[in-house]
Amino acid sequence: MIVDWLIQAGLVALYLFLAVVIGLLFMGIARKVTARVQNRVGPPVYQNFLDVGKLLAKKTNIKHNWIFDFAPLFALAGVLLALAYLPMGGYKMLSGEGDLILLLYIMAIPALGFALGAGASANPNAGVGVMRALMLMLSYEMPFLLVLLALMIFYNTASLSTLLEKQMSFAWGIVALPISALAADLALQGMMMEKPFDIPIAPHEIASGPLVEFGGKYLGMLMLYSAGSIVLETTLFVDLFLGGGVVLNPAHYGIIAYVVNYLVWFVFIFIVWMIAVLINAVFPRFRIEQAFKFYWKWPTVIAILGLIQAYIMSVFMGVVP
Amino acid sequence: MKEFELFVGPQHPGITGNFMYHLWVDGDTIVKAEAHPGYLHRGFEKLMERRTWQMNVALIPRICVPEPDVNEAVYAMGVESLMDWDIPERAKYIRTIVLEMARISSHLLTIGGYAGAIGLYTVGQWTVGDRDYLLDLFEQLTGARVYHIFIFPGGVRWDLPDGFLRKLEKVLNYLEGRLEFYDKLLFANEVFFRRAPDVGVVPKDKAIEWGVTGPNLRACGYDYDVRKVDPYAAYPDLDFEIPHYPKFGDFDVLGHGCDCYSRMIVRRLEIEQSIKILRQVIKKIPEGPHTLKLPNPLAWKVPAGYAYARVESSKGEYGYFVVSDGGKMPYRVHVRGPSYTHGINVTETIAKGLNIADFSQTIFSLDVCAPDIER
Amino acid sequence: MKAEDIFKDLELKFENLKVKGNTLPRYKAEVQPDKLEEAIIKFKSNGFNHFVALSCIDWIKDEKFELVYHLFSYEEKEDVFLSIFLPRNEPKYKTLRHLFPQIETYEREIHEMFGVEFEGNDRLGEFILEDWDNMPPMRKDFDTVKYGKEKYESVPLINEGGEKE
Amino acid sequence: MNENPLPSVIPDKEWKKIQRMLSKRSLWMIHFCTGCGAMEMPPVMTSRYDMERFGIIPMATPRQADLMLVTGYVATKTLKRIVRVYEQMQDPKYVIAFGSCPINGGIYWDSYNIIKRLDKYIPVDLYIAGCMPRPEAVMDAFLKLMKDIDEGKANGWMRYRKYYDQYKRNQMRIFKRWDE
Repeated sequence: MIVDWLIQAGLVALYLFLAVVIGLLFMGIARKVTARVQNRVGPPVYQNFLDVGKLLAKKTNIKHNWIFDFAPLFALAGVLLALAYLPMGGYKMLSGEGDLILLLYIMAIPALGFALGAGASANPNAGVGVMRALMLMLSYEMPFLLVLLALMIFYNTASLSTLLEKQMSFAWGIVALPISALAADLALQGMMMEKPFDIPIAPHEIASGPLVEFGGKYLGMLMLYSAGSIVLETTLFVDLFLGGGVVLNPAHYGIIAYVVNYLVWFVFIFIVWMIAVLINAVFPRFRIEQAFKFYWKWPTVIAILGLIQAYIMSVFMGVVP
Repeated sequence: MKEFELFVGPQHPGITGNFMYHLWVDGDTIVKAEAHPGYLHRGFEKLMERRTWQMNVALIPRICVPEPDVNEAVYAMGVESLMDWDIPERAKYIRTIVLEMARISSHLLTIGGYAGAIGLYTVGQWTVGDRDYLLDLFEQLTGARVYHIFIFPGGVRWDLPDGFLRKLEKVLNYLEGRLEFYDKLLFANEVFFRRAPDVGVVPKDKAIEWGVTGPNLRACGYDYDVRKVDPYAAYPDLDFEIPHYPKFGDFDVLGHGCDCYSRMIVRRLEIEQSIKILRQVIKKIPEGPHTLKLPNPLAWKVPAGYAYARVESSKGEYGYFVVSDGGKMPYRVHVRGPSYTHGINVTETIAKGLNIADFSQTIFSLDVCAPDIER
Repeated sequence: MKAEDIFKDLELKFENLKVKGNTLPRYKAEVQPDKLEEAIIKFKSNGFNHFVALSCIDWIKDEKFELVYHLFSYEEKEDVFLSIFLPRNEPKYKTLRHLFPQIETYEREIHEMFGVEFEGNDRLGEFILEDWDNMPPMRKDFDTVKYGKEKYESVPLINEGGEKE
Repeated sequence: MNENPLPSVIPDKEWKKIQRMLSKRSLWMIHFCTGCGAMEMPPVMTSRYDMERFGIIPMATPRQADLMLVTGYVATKTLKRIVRVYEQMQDPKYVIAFGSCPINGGIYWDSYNIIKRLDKYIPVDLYIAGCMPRPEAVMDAFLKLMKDIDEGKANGWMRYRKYYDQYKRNQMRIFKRWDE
C-alpha cells in the first residue's frame, strides 16, 4: 500500500518535473526559432536553463512586503497543481468528475498569485500590467468557455479522463469539432500571452508590466512558472482536441503505451507551441481594448458556430461517442 | 479614479534615446505630459565657440547620433555662405550621396524602432541588419561607421574610392528587394492597420505653426521638403517626388492623415525616393575636383556676419544659425534641430488623451532624436 | 506678401544675408523690443507662419544680448530674421509664447543658458541642466574649462587601499 | 588605509564557481541608452552581430538586469539616473563603460556638463576604448567580461559595497540633492 503510494507520488513528481523541464526547453526552442525568423543565429536551446540557474543563484536586495515574497511561490504552486489535473500522454495524476470545470478555476490561481505580487510591489507599471492581464483573461475566457461547452455537449462528459477515453474510442476533437478547435487555438494565443496578445507584458509600453519589480530569485521562480504554464496550456489544447496524444491503450499495452503516448503527446504539444511561436514572430501587438473586441467578436462567433455544430451532431444527428 | 504618475524614461525601452517624459495617467488615458530633456546635454554650442572653424568639423557630427551627416553638411553650408565659396559640382554630388545614404539608414532605424514599439521585433532585426550594408559603404567611403567627418567646408574630404558606385548600386538593388519583405510584414499587417491610423494626430491646421517639419509635416498633407523648397547640394538637378498624405501609391490610405500610420508610410516611401535619387546620382555624377583649394587651416578667418543654412534631415528641417565676428572661431552657432519642437512641444500637446499603449509608438513615429534636442 | 513689402510697411531697415548652398533669400532686420510683437504678428498674418528658431547671442563687448526670431514662409519662400537687443546687465523681455507655442521651449532654454528673463512664461526654471550652481553657462564670460576642472577633476579617486595612483 | 584590501581573485567554494559559470553565460543587459554609444547597440543586438548567441539580451527593468552598459559620455543629470539604476540592480552586477568619454571625457574633455571619469562614481569592470567602438569591439568586451567573471575578477559590485561611503561621497559632490 505504502509502496504503491510512494511510487505514485514519485511518478507525479517526475511528471511535474519533466513538464517544467519541457517548458524551459520549449522556451529555448522558441528563442532559437524566432532568431532564425529574424535572420539571426540565436542562443543555444539550453539557454533558458542557464538563465533560470543564474536567476536562482542571484542575491536579492529587494524587499517590498510578504505578499510580494509569497507571490512567485503561489504562482508556481498554482501552475503545478493545474498541471497535476491534466493528463500528460494519458497519465492521470489527479482526476475526478467534472474536473474540466474545476480546471478552469485552478488555472486562474497562478495568474491571480502573479497579479497579487505585482500589485504588492506598488509600481504603476505593474498595476497597469495586472489590469491588462485580468482584462485579457476576461476576453479569451468567453470563447474558451463556449468551446468547453461544445465539447461537454458532444462528448457528454465533464471529466477529462472520460473525454480522453471517448476521443480515443470515437474520434479526436479536432476531427469531430474542427470549428471549435479553431476557436480554442485562437483563445490559446491569448492564454499563452503571445503576440498579438502579449499586451500585459509589453516592454515598450509599460516596461514588462507585472514583471517590472521582480528580479533575481523571484524572477527565476516566475520563469519556472511560465515554463510550466506553457506546458499547461499546450497540453490543455492537446487533451481537448488531439486526444491527449493517446494512441495506444494502456489497458492493453501497459508501460509501453505510457512511453509511446508520452512521446506522441510531446510531439503534439511541440506542434501547438510552434504554431503559437511562429504567429508570435510576425505580429505586432493589439491594444487591450482591441484584443477584447477581437475575442468577443471572431473567436466567440466561431465558438458559437462550433457549439451549434456539436449540438446538431449530438441531438439531431444522434452521433454519440 | 485617481490619477497616477508614470515615468517613461530615461531608462525605458519605449523611448528614443536618453530622454524622459513624465506622464499623468487617468485609467489608460494620459491627461498631462511633460518632457524632461537634458540627460544628453554636452554644451555643444559652448564647445564650438572654443574650437576653430576646422576643429568643429570633428565635433558637430555628434549632435545627432542616428544621422550625423546632416550636421556636417549644414555646418559646411553655413561656413561657405559666410566665406562666399562656391563648391565644385562633384562635391555637391558626393554630398548628395552621403546625405541620401544617411537618410535611408536613419529611416531604416526608425522603421525598425517603430515596429519594435508596437511589438513587432522581427522588422527591427531585419532593418537594422540591412542598415549595416549602408554602414559598410560609409566605412569604405569615409573610414568610419557612425561619425564620418567627411563633408567639409569647401567640399568633401576625399574623392570616391574605386568601385564605390558599383558597390552602391548593388546595395541599392538589395535594399529594394528587402523593402518587399518589410511591406509584407509591417506595412500590410492587419494589426498595424488597426493600431496606427488616427493615433497621435497633429492637427493639420496647426502643424506648420507648431514648427512641425519633415516627414511629420508631409504626413499632414503638405508637400514641403527643404530639398525642393530651399534646394541645396545637387538636388535641383535631380528628379524625385515628395511622398505625402494622401499620395501613398500602392499603400492604402487609412485614417485622416497626420497620424502614426501616415508618418510611417511617408518614411517608407521616402526610402524608395532616396534609392531613386541615388541611382540618378550614380548616372549623372560629373568629373572634377572634389574640393576647393582651402586656405591654411591654422589661419582660417571667416568674415563677420550671420548665416543660416538648412537641410532636410530624415527627421525634419535641420538648420544652423552661424554668427562670426571675423575671428578664428565661431562667435555663436545655434543648432535648430527638428526634434526640438517634435519632442517637447508637439508631444506634450498631442499626448493628452492618448492611450498609454500608444504613447511609445507616437514618439517613435515622430522620430524624436534626443541628442539634438539638448545638444 | 513679400517680406520686402512688409518691411516697408513696418518701416524697418533690412539687410540681405549671404547664402551659398541654399538658394532662398534671407532678410535680417533690427527691431525695437517694444515693436517686435507687432512685427511678428504682421509677418505671421502674411504667410510667415513657420517659426524656425529663436537664438540668443551674447555680444559681451557691446554689453548686449541679441535675440533673433527666425520666421519662414512656405508661400513666399523667404526667411526673415528679426533681432532685438537687450541690455546685458539686466536682460528682460516679455514672453511671446502665445504667438507660436514652441517659443516657450526656446525661452526656457535661453533663460537657463543665458539668464534672460521672459516675463509671463511660467515654465522658466530648471530645464536642461540639473543642480546648476554657477552663472548661466552659455554666457561668454563663463569659463567651461575652469568650471570642469573645479567640479569634476577635483573629485578624488576611490581609495581601495592597494597600490596608489 | 584599509587593512585588508580586496584580493583581485576571490577564492571560492565550488558552488560559487557554478554560479559564476551560469552568470557569465546569461548576462542580461539593462536597456538604458546613456549616450551616443547607444547607436552601436542596435547592430550588436540584431542580425549581423547578434549578441543573443552569448545569452545577452536587453532587459526592460533594472531589477532583472546583471549588466549595465554606460554607452558614452555621462552628463551630470544622467549620472544620478545611472547610480539609481545601478543600485536597483541585483547582485552580482557588472558595468561596462563604452567609448572614450567615460574614461577621461573624450572629445568633451572641456565640457561643463560631462563628468570626466566614471569610475569615481560607480565601479567599472571593463572599459572599451574608441569613439565609437565598433560592434566587434563590443563583442570582444562581452567575451572578456565573461572570462573575467569566470576567473572571479569582475567584482565591481563587491567594491561598491566595500567602499560605499567613498563612492557616495564622490557622488554627492556632483548632486545637490538625492531624494527627488
